[in-house]
Amino acid sequence: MERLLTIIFVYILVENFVLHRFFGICPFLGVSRKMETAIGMSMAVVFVMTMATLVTWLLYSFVLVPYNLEYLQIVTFILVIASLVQLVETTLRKISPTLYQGLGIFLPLITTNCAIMAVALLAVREEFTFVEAVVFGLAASIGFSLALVIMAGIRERLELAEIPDVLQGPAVTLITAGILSLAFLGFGGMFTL
Amino acid sequence: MIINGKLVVSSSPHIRSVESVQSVMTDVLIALFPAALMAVLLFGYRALITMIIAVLTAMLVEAVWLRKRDIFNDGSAAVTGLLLALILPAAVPWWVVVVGSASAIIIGKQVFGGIGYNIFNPALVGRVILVVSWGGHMAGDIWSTPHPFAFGFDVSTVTGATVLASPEKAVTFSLPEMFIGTIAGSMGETSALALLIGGIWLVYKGHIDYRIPGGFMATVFVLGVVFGGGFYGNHLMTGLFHLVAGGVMIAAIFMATDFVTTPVTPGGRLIFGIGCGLITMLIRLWGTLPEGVTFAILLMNALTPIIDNFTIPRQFGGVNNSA
Amino acid sequence: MKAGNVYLQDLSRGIINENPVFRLLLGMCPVLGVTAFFINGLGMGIAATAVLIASNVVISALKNYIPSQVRIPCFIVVIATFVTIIEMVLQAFQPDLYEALGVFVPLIVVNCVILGRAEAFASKKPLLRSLVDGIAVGIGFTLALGILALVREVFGQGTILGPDPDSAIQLFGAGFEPMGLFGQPAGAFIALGLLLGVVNIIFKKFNIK
Amino acid sequence: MQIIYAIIALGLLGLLFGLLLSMAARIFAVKVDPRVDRVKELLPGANCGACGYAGCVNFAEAYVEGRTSANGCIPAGKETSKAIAAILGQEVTESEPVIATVFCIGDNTKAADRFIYDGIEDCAVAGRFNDGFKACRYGCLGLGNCVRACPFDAVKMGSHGLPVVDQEACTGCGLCVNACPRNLIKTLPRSDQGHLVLCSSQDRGKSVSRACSVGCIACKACIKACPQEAIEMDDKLAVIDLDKCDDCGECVAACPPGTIHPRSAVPKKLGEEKEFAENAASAG
Amino acid sequence: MLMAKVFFKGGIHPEYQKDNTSTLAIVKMPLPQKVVVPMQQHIGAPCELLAEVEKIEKGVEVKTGQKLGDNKGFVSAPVHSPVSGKVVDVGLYSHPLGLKINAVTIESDGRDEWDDSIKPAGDLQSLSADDIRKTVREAGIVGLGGATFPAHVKLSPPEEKPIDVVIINGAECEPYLTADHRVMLEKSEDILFGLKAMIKALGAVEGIIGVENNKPDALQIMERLVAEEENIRVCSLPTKYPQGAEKMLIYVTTGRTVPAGSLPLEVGVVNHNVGTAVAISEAIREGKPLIERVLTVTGAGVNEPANVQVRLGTLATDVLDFCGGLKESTLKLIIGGPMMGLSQPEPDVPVIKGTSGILALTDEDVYLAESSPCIRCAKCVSVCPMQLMPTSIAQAAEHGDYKRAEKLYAMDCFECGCCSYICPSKIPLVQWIRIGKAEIMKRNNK
Repeated sequence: MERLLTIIFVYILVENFVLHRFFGICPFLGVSRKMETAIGMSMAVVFVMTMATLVTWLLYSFVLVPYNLEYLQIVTFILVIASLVQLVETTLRKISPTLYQGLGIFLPLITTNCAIMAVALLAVREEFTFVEAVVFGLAASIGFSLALVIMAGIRERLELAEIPDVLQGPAVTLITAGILSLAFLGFGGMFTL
Repeated sequence: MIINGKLVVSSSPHIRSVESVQSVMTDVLIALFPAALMAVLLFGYRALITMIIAVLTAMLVEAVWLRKRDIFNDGSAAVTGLLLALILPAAVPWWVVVVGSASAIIIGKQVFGGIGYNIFNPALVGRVILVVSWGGHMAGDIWSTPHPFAFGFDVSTVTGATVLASPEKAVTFSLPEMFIGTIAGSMGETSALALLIGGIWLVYKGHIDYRIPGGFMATVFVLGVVFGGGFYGNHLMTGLFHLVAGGVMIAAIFMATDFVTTPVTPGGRLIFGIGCGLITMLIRLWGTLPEGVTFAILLMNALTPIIDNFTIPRQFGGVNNSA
Repeated sequence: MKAGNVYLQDLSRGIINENPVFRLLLGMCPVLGVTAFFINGLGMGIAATAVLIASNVVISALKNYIPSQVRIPCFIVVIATFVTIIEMVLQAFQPDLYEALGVFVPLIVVNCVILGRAEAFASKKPLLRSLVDGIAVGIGFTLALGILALVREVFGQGTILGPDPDSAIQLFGAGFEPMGLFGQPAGAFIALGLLLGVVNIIFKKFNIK
Repeated sequence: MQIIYAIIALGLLGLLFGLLLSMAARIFAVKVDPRVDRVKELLPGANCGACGYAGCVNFAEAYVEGRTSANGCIPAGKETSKAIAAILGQEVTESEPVIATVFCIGDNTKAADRFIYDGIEDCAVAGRFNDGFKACRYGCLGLGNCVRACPFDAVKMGSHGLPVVDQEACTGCGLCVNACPRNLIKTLPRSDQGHLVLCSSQDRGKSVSRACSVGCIACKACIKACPQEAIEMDDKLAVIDLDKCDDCGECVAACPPGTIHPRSAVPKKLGEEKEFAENAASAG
Repeated sequence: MLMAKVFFKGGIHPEYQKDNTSTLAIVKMPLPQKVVVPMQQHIGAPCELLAEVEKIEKGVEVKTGQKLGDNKGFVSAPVHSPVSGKVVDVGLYSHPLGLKINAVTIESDGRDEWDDSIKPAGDLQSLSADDIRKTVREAGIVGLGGATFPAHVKLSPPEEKPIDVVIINGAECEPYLTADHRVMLEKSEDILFGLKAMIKALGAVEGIIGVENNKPDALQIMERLVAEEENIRVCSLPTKYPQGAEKMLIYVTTGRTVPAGSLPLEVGVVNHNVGTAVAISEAIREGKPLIERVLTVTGAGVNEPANVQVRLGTLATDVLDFCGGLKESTLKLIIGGPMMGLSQPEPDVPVIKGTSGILALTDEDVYLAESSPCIRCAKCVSVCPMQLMPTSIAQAAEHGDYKRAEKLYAMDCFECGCCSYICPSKIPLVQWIRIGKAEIMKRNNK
């Protein structure tokens, strides 16, 4: 139990996927413009990421390892993730068209959101147990969402700012992320696996 | 009726208070004067030089960036520079001060469009950049040990650990000593007395809201009493210890109250103060770093837009049906 | 001559006008993740370029045989295959680099630059142009990684060609105290942000759109 | 064996996902008109709003649903309009390229102010204070609503307090026309042909000349001078019919305040307004 | 004497600048040669010219107190001729609101002959509530504090909303102005009579006269006067702007909070300005319609500041001439107080019912600096008496996000000006909020 809690805190605060590990930067830059879409994206990512870890872990442990097919890891993982994303996309389009519109092209981009691929790969590399892997997926996605939502709040305020021309958009967002990353350093060493 | 010039037409009100951004910043500088004075008295001429370098660098960098001749301008750069100097150890090399001050102004402020638009407290951005860049000059055993009232003493030869680094050692300092400031630490943070005087001035002038420093200090005190471990005589004293040791005072009075980077709603300010206190104590008690105020405030700065949005006050006579 | 023009255009577009990192802001994760040292950045760039060229060529060659409904999964399988190969090659011949790049090597598979080129270019254009496009975008990507990595290593470590002490060259004598910020994740963000600003200034100056 | 396992594993996976996805696609099917996407791809993507819709996507939807016509997107230009029209199989009604022109030359050297306005820099807001600070209640206030409205940076505030339209950058979208609270900007066919009465004042001649040295005083001298009979009075303002005008220049010589100018003389980009103002001053 | 039980949040302490005129007794200005009577001097439906006046147009003779215009609408008040003389023009004329409004220009014959219809309404005992309301309406009385809401409307609450308290507003919290102060000193009996008439018309239980404690002499006089009255009390208010704002005044004197978006009658309160009370008293006791008022002419730009009683319709030019004229350093001419008054491009505007002062500011008092970006000091938030977030509303309005402005309760702003006053960045917050309000109103009406 303590180890699970540690995993949660470590991957939300210390080893934050966006701010410390650089996974999922594209959607982080793309959909953090508005709070509403950031929250929508966050929910999609939390769902997809947890599911992805679950499925890929099972697949790896019960299919790839027994048959010595570890070298198929990348191919299978990406296929699982791509299908999952497609599933979420078709569902969302029907259930909430407004949310679908807001997320726009970024839903297909979840496929290429390396955070999701990374969480699947890392769960295997870190040799997590099944439960740990799922918790890890959840924590990592929450960490991603936290960074995304904070950034969305900040960017809504930056909309009103008179940012120098050449720094507008991604440049200032990256610098903000940098300072945010510095701020998160405060949690360094607070929890260790 | 003969009127030579034309009349001015504008929207009401037609009178304005004499207060301006410049006058507010000047007031903050005045409020920082006791702390700066104590820094010089305690840490000697190095403290003065560090402050001058930091302030000048900040003002010059901002003037160059804005292409303005008037280097004092609205005074905000000078405030940032002085604040940064006060949270540096007195023995820090001059070039560290220059880099820190320039980063504070550029990365902490001008990148976002200058005064009014920055998300993070510029002085703290400057400091945290220095901490990760040259940790050796900024932390651990480099905290300067003061030689009270020995102006001309070279502080760089004598350094000691901040009391927060080893609480066991801290017991050798009495609370009055900590209150006056004759302990190791950053040059402007050790004297709670001087900082409080500045704080009272700012409250008197109406520039800071008691909710932020109040919430901050109260949270630190309460958490210090409850979780501090009571190493400092008793639990109550431990709470007080956490208040006067390290950077809580300067952070609560001068850093967390920076207008631009903190919430504008009354409720939001209270939440902000409490949040700062919470994260500070989290880092102090369970983290690996000895001090957490810098990170605490930066994190709360990041949350400020969200806090602001969730704490919009009801209007006078407003009915309680949340819109 | 006309045909040559098209290739030249493809080349300059991939490297400059539509530089994947500086202009399109695609594939940012490895850009930030592996650029603490110049060698790593360069290695990552080359690995990605190799996958990009190979996948561009194969997809362009197969474009008429892939049904459009399942084209994305097919592209992904192609890319994933090449990434697996690259990973094995690196592991075998450049174990240090492989170690340094870590999980970012398999993550090439989800790099939006590669899938983006496959979808937007290779699946529509002839083989030769796809090859040129792959080379151009690859160079553009590697260039961006290299510049950022150079900046970060010079300021953050004071060396060039590190971290291996045999190859590392100390740039500024022993007295130099490197700015640790640039070695940190935060430094990567800030350095790239400022670099983007500089690139924007340059583009504005030369009126490149 | 290895290879067979690999093929079986991948094949099974593919089958499984294929089934899942096709099921989902059927359950959650949403009909999207593919033509919307095709229109969207053709549009310039500036989201300028000149078409009256929130953004390019919304225009595309509206167009496909038949609520607007193909040349509704002004920045797109003729080529694109044709391509868009082709999607629905429609012919484009040729729309002439137009350009924005400011019908006021009462800059701050020629038109008087009644009082000093102190407040928000916005023409509509300032205009509500006692009919605006300019002595002429039809004249340009120069606070730049048109400048802010232009998505193409084609309207800039000149050195004498009047906006200047950059003819190269102007797409004729007409956003500045709507932004001007005093209706001083009109779109005209792109050409240098013809003369214009560069004033919009409907005040009586006396009060016009008191307020502005270059305002139309409704003296009708130009009407008498025009050999083409191209000029008519619109209430208290002379208006030249561009179709009839043959650029003879008689009206320019006849106009006492110097309100009439050939279109070729109108400043074409920022910087040219100074020379124009000097010439206009010497003419008046 | 009652003391304020509670304090309202926010508010400011500007320099009051009242010493110049607070000790000067009201002087009656001689009849002007010309008056301009706009047909709209109140909130509500504008008056239409009466048939007989219109018929004669230019050249018709009118008597003092003769009705010139009226409107059948309930929320409206008639206007009367302030002098006797000849109508010389009927048409658009400059109005303090900054618009041109239909007005009757009358040349005074200097005889000041009163119309035959002017006669006392009778004593209070014999008058019914309806009689009082009718008298008040016919006299064209509106709120003289500046809001100019027709007084008879406030005296006619709907049946289901009984009124138990009438508050007389003697706060006069606007800096510079001292007219109400002088009225309280010199016409205190009229105020008391007017208050009694209002209590009777409303069937109220209690009357409260609220006066800011920077006017101790007025407090003393009023207190002495009501000593014998059982149901009328004087309340001493802390000196703070905007103490005289309706909702603040009610809160401080009675502790009742008027719900947002509602009128005071929602909590059983009606309040009137001291000047209104005097006008009601004069209408009942003498039958005199509202044709003159007391106003303060002051500011560094005025040569001889004074409290003057002038006929309505007198041009500000003439009033200023009477007060020694304007100094050349005058930069701003304001009708009303400095916080909520309207600045004028020229002094050629008539005094109307709501004109509580004419203020001439010189370059020393006029602040003409450009605004700088908001530094989020939140001083505007802490001074807003309505507890709004002015900076956020202004920002939303500036960026055209009127939905957000409405969510931030922009419509509850009554434009007291505290936020703009205090702002160190000198942002025209009130102006932005006003734009936001206008836009929200436009959208909601659609």
